[in-house]
Amino acid sequence: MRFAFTDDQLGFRDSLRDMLANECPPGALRACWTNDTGRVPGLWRKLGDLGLLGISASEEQGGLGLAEVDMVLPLEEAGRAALPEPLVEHAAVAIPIVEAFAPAVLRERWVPRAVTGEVTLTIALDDAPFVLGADSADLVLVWSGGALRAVERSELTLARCRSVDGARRLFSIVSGMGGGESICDGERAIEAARDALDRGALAAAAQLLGLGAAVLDLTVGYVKVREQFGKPIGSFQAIKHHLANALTALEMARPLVYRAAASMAARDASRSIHVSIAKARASTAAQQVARIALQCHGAIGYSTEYDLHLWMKRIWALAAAWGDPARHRARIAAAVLEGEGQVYP
Amino acid sequence: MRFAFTDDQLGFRDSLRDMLANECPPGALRACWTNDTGRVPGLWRKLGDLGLLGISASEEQGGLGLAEVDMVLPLEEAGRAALPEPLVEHAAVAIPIVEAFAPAVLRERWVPRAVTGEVTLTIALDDAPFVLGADSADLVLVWSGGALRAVERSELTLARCRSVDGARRLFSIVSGMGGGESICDGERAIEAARDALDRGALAAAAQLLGLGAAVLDLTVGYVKVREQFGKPIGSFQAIKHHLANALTALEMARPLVYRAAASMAARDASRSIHVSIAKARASTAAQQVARIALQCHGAIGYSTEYDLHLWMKRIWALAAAWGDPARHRARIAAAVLEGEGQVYP
Amino acid sequence: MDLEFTETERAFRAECRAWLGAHVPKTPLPSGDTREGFARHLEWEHELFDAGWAVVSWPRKYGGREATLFEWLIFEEEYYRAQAPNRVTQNGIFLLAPVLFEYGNDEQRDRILEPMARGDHTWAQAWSEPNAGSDLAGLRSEAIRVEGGWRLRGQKTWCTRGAFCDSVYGLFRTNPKVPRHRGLTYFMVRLDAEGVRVRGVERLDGDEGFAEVFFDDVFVPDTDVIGKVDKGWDIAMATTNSERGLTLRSPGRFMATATRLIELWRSRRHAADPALRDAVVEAWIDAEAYRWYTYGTVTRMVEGHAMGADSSLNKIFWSEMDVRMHETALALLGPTRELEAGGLDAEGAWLKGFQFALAGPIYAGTNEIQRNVVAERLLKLPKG
Amino acid sequence: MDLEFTETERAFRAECRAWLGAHVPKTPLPSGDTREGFARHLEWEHELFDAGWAVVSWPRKYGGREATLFEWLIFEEEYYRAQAPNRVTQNGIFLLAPVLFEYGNDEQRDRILEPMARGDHTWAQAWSEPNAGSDLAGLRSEAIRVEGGWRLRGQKTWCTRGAFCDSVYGLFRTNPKVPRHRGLTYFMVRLDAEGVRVRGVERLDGDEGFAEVFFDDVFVPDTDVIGKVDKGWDIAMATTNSERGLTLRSPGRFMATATRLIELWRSRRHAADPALRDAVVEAWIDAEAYRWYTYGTVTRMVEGHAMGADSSLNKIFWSEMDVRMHETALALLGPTRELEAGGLDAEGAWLKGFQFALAGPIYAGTNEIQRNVVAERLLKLPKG
Repeated sequence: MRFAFTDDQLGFRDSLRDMLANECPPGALRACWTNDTGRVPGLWRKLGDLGLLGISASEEQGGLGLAEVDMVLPLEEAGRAALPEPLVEHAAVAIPIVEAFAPAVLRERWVPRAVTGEVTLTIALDDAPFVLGADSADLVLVWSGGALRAVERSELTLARCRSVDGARRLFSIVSGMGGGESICDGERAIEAARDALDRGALAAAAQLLGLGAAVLDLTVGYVKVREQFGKPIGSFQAIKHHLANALTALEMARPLVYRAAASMAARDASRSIHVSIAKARASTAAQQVARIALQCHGAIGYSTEYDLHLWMKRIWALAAAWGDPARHRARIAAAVLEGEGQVYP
Repeated sequence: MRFAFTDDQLGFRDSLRDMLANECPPGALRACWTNDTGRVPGLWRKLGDLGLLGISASEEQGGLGLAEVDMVLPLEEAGRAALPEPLVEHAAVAIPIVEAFAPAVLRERWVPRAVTGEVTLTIALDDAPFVLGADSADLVLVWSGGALRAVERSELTLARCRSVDGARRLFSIVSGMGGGESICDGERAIEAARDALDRGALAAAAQLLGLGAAVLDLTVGYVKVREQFGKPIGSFQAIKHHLANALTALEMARPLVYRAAASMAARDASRSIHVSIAKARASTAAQQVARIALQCHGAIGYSTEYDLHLWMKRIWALAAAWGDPARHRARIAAAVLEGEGQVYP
Repeated sequence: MDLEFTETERAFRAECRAWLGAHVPKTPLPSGDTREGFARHLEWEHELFDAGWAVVSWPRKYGGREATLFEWLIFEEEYYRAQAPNRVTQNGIFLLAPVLFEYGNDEQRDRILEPMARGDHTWAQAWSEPNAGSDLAGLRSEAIRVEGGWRLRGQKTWCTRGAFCDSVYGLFRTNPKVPRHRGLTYFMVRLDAEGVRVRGVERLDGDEGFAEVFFDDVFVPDTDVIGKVDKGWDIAMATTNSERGLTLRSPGRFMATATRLIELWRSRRHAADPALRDAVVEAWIDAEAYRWYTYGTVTRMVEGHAMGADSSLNKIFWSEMDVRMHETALALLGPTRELEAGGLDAEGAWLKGFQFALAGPIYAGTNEIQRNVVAERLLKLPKG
Repeated sequence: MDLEFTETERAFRAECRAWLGAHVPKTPLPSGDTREGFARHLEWEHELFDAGWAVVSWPRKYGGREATLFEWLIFEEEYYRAQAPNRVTQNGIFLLAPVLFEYGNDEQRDRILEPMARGDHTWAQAWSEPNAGSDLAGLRSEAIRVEGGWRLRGQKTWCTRGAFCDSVYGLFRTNPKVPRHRGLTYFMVRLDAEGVRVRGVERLDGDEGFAEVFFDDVFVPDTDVIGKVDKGWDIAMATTNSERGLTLRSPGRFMATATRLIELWRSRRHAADPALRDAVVEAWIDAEAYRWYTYGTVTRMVEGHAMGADSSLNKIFWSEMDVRMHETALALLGPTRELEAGGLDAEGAWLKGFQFALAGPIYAGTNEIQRNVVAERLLKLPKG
C-alpha cells in the first residue's frame, strides 16, 4: 500500500499547471465564451506537444501509454484552469475507447492524429447526451442501434444546446448517428459504454477537484484583502467556518478520486463503484465550495466582470455531466446496498 | 383571517406556565426518572383542577369544551416544563376519542372522572405502539381485531420498554388487548385511529415547540455567562450563528403547529395533512435546536448533572413518537405529491 | 384564530384571479433585467396600473385601491400563481415608497408616487459602495451643502436595473465629523442630471441587471432630500426592514415556486432519485411555513405591532428556502440542468431562477449579517 | 500508487482476523464506562496483551509487535469488524504513550508503558478545568515547587473513566508569571495519592463515564514530570493532534459502523423512507472518504511527513460523519429509536452509539475551535 503519487506524476502536474497558467489565463477563458468554437486558439496542438492528449494512448500509436492514475492530476490541473477544451471527451474517453474496442483500421486512422491534436474526438452517450465540442470535432463516437459507432462530424447534423457555462459548446445530434463505421456492438458495446461512463465520470471528478481548489483559492485571496468593519472579512468567524467547511469537503473528496483512478488503472472489479463514489462526492463537494465561494464574495462574485462565475458555472455543469450525483448514488446503491454481500471484503 | 391567539388563550398559557414553573421544576422532573410512576406526585389532580385535563372534554361531562386551538398553547407549556405526565394521551387523545366514538355508557363512566384527574386514560395505536403511562393508567384504549377497545389496565399484561427519556414510562401490551369493551369498529374505528393519530401528533408537535424554546432559552442563558478567551462565548460569531439558526428553525415551525390546531378545530378536510406538516417540521426543528444546544454547551451539556439532557431526550423521544418525520412526510407525499390535483386551491 | 378569509377578501381574490387570467401575457416576457425586457415590462406595468393593480395597498389618489395588508398578500399570491411578469418597478414601489409614506413630505409624495406606480418614472436603489457592502455604515460618497441643495460626489454599486432606470435613491455623507452611522442623509437623484455616469454591469445569469453609478458634483435640490438632514441611517434601517422582510418577498412567490416544483416532480417522479420526494415535501413545508409565518406577522401588523428584527429571521429563511427549492428542481432535471434551454420555457426558468435565488442570501444584507442581527437583537447575545 | 496491501500485510490481517474471531466475547461486555464493565473490559485487555495484540505498533520490549502504521490500521479495521470490546485503556495507550515515546525518559517508559499496555495500570486524561475548556490555555490548576517534586492544587473535570482509573495526566501551571500558553508543565498523578479526591459524573447515556478530580496539595515527584518544566503546552499540542487525528479514530471504526448501517438498511428497506437510501449511500461514501484520506495520511507519515493542522480537518470530518451515520440509523429504526432496548443488542446500540457520537464534535477541542484552526493554519486566514 502506497497511496501517493510519484515524483514524476507530481512533476508532470506542476509543468502542466505552469503551462496552463500561461496559455489559458482567465482572459483566454473569457474569450471562449464568445468566440466561434469555445476553444483557445492554438492550445490544442500545444497540449498534444506536451503529451497530454495522448497520455492514455498506447506508445505504438504515438501516445505516452500511461494509465488513469497518471492522468488524474493533469485533469485536475485542467479543472483548475477551467480549460475550455474537450479534453475529457477526447483524451480520457474517446481515445482509450477506440484503442480498446475499435477495429485496427479505425484505430490506426484516428489515434495517431488524435494524439498530436491534429484532430479532435468527442463522444455522445446516454450518460453524456450533450456532445461537448461536436462542432469543432472531427470524429464523434455515438451510440446508435445497439452499437457504438464512429461517425465523422461532417456526416452529422448538430443542434446547439446552450450551457450555463458559455465556454462549453454542447450539441445534440439531430441526425446522422447511424452513419460512419461500427466500433463494436452487442455485449462489447455495452461494455464499451460502461467503460466510457467510468472514464468520463472519473475525468470529470478530477476536473471538479481542480475547479473547487481554484475557487477556494480565489475566495481565500479575496477575503484576506476585502475589508469591512475595519478588518479583513477573512478574520470573521463566520467566513472562517464557511471556508474551513469548503476545504474539508474538498480534501475529503480528493482521495476518493485518486483511489478511483488507481482502481481504473488496475482494472479492479469494483472500479465502477469506485468511480461512482468519486464522481458523486466530487460533484457535491465542488458545488458546496462554489456556493460558499459566492457567499463569501458577496455581490462582486455575482458580477460576470469578476472571474468567479467562469469557474462556478463549470462546476455546475460538470457536477451534472457524466452522471449527476443521483445517477452515481443509484449505481452504488444497486451494487452495494441492494445485495446481500459483504460491504468490505 | 386572524392568525393569532385571543387574550384568553394567552392568559391561560401564562397561568399554566407559572403553575408548572412552581409545581414541576427541574428537580421534580429529575425525580421522575427514578420514582415508581414517572409522574409528579399530586400534580395530575392539580392539572385537573386547573381544567387542563378536561380542556377538550364537553361541558356536559365536566370539561371546558374547548378546541385544539385552545389546547395548543397549554401543550406547548407542558413541553416547556418537560411535564412528565401522559397529558397528550389522556387529555389530547383519549378523552376526545371516547367522547366522539364511544357508546354513551363508556363515555359517562370514564370522562367525568378523567376530567378531574381521578383516573388516567392512555392509548396504544400502530402509530403509538409504546404506551405511555400504562402502569399508572386506569383505562387503555387499544386497537385490537379491527376495533378500538377500552380495556381496564388491570386486564392487561404489560412489559416495560425503557425510553432514552427516563421520565417516559413506556409499555408494550403483552396480552389482554382483546378484553374490555368495544369503542367502535369497522370504518368508524379506522376513522377513530386516524383522528387519534392527528390529535396525538398535533399535541406532540406543540410540546416539541415548548421543549425547543426551553432548550434554546437555557442555552442562550448559558452562553451569556460562560466565558472563554476572556469573554462570553455568546459573543463569538460561531455561537451566534448556531443560535440564530436554532431560533429561525423554531419560529418557522411554530405557525405550522398553530395552523394545524386551528385546522383541527375547524374539522378542515385537509387537517391530517396540516398536522403532518406540523409534526414533521416541529420534530426536525426541535431536534436541530437540541443539537445546537448541546454543541453550544460543550461538555457540561453532556453531563446528566446539568438539566439540558432532561429536555433533549424528551425531544428525541417525541420527535419519534406519534409518527416520526418520515411517517408524516409519507402522508404528505401521498396526499399532495402523488395526486394530480392543485397544490393550492 | 380565524383561518378563513372574509367574504370581501375572497371576492378580492376572485377579482384578481379573473383579471390576471385574462391579461397576463401568454408567452413570458423577456427578462426585465435586460434593456429590451425592461421596456416590455414597463408596458405591462402600465396595463397593471390602468386596471388599478399596480399598487393595491396605496391610497386611491396615487393609483392604489386602499387594499388591506391581507388583500395585498392575496394579490401577491394570485400574481405569482398567474406567473405574471416580475415587477421591474419593485425597488420604487416596495422600497422607496414606504420611505416616502413615512418620512417624505406631501410635495414629494404628490410629485413622485403616481409616476412611480404607473411605471413612467423608474427607480433603482443606490445602496452599496465598493467599500461599503455588509458594512453599510462605512459608506463614503458625500454631499456638500450648496445654495438651494447639495453637490454629490462618489460612487454607488450593485444598483439593480440601474442601467435602465430614471432615478436612484440612497445615502450620502453630509456630515463627516460625526461617527459612522450618523451624518448620513437620504437623497433621490435623477440619473439624467449633469455629472452622473451610469455603467451597466452584467449579472451571473448574463443579464445587465446591475449598474455602477458615478457622481461627479451632481446637484440635487433640497426638495429631493427625504426626511431630516443627517438622519438618513434611521430612515434606511426602516427601508432595509422592508427589503428583508415582508414587502420584497411575499409568500405568494414561494407558494408558486413550490407548486411548480411539485408539478416538476410529478412529471419526473418515475426516474427521480428517491431522496428527491422528501426534498420536494420539505420544500412545500417550507413554503407553508413561510406563508403562515407571514400571516401571523401581518395579523400583528394589522393590530398595530411593528416588525423589528424579525425581518432578519424572515430574510434568512426565505432566501435559503429559495435556494433549496431551486437546487431540488435542478436535481430533478438531471443532466439537462446545465442547459439554458434557449429561453424562458419552464426548464430553463429553473436554471435562471436558481441563479437569481443565489443572490438572496447576499443582497439586502448578507445572511451572515442577518444572523448577527437575530442573535444580538432577538436573542440579546452580546456584541462580538 | 499501489492500492494493494503487501503479502506481509495480508498475512497480518489474516492472523488478526483468526485470533479475534476465536477470542472476541460472543456476548457484548457491559459498557466499559461503568465500574462493573470497566473491570470486565480489563480482563479482555489482559487477554489481548497476553496474545500480543494490545499495542501492536509498540516496541517488543513494552509488549508490542513493532507493527507498521499500515499494519496498525489493518489491526484496527479487523478489531472493529469483529465488534471487539471498546478499549478502556485507550487514553493511556493512544494519548499518553505517544507523549512518553517522544518526550518521556527511559525510566518513565520502562516503568509505565508495559503495565499500561497490560491494563494493570490505567490512565485518564485530566485536561479541562471548569473555566478552561475550549480555552485550554486558560487553565488555573497550579503546581508549587517543593523538595524533590511538586505540590498540585486545583481541579480538573470531564476526565473520561477517571472514576475507575489509577492515574491521570495533565497540565498544571508551574509559572504564573509568564503568558497563558507558557509556564505549564505536564504531570502524571496517581489517583491514590494523598490529597486527591475523585468524583464520578454521569454522562448523557447514563454511564458514570466522567470524573471530576480535585487536587489538594498533592505531592508529585519529579520523576512524574514529562519533558521540561514550563514546556507542557508544546507537549500537549502534540497530544491533542493525536487525539483529534489519526490515533483516536481509525477508519476501521467507521467502516464497521457503515457496514452495520447498510445491514440495518437491508433489514428495513421495504418500510424505510425513500430518502434514507441516499443517506445510507452517503454514509458509506463518508466512510470510504475517511478511509482513503487516512491511507494517504499514513503514506505521508511513513515517508516522514508530520500531520500538523490536518488533524483538525480530520476531526471535524469524522466527528460529524459519526453523528450523521447514527442519525440515519435512528431514522431507519422509526418509532423504536427512543428505546434503550434493555441492553446492548444491535438496536439499543444505535441509541447508545448516537449519544456517544454527539460527544465527538465537542471533545478534543470543539469543532468550532477546529474550524478556526483549519482556517488560520491551513488557509492562513487572519486571526479574528
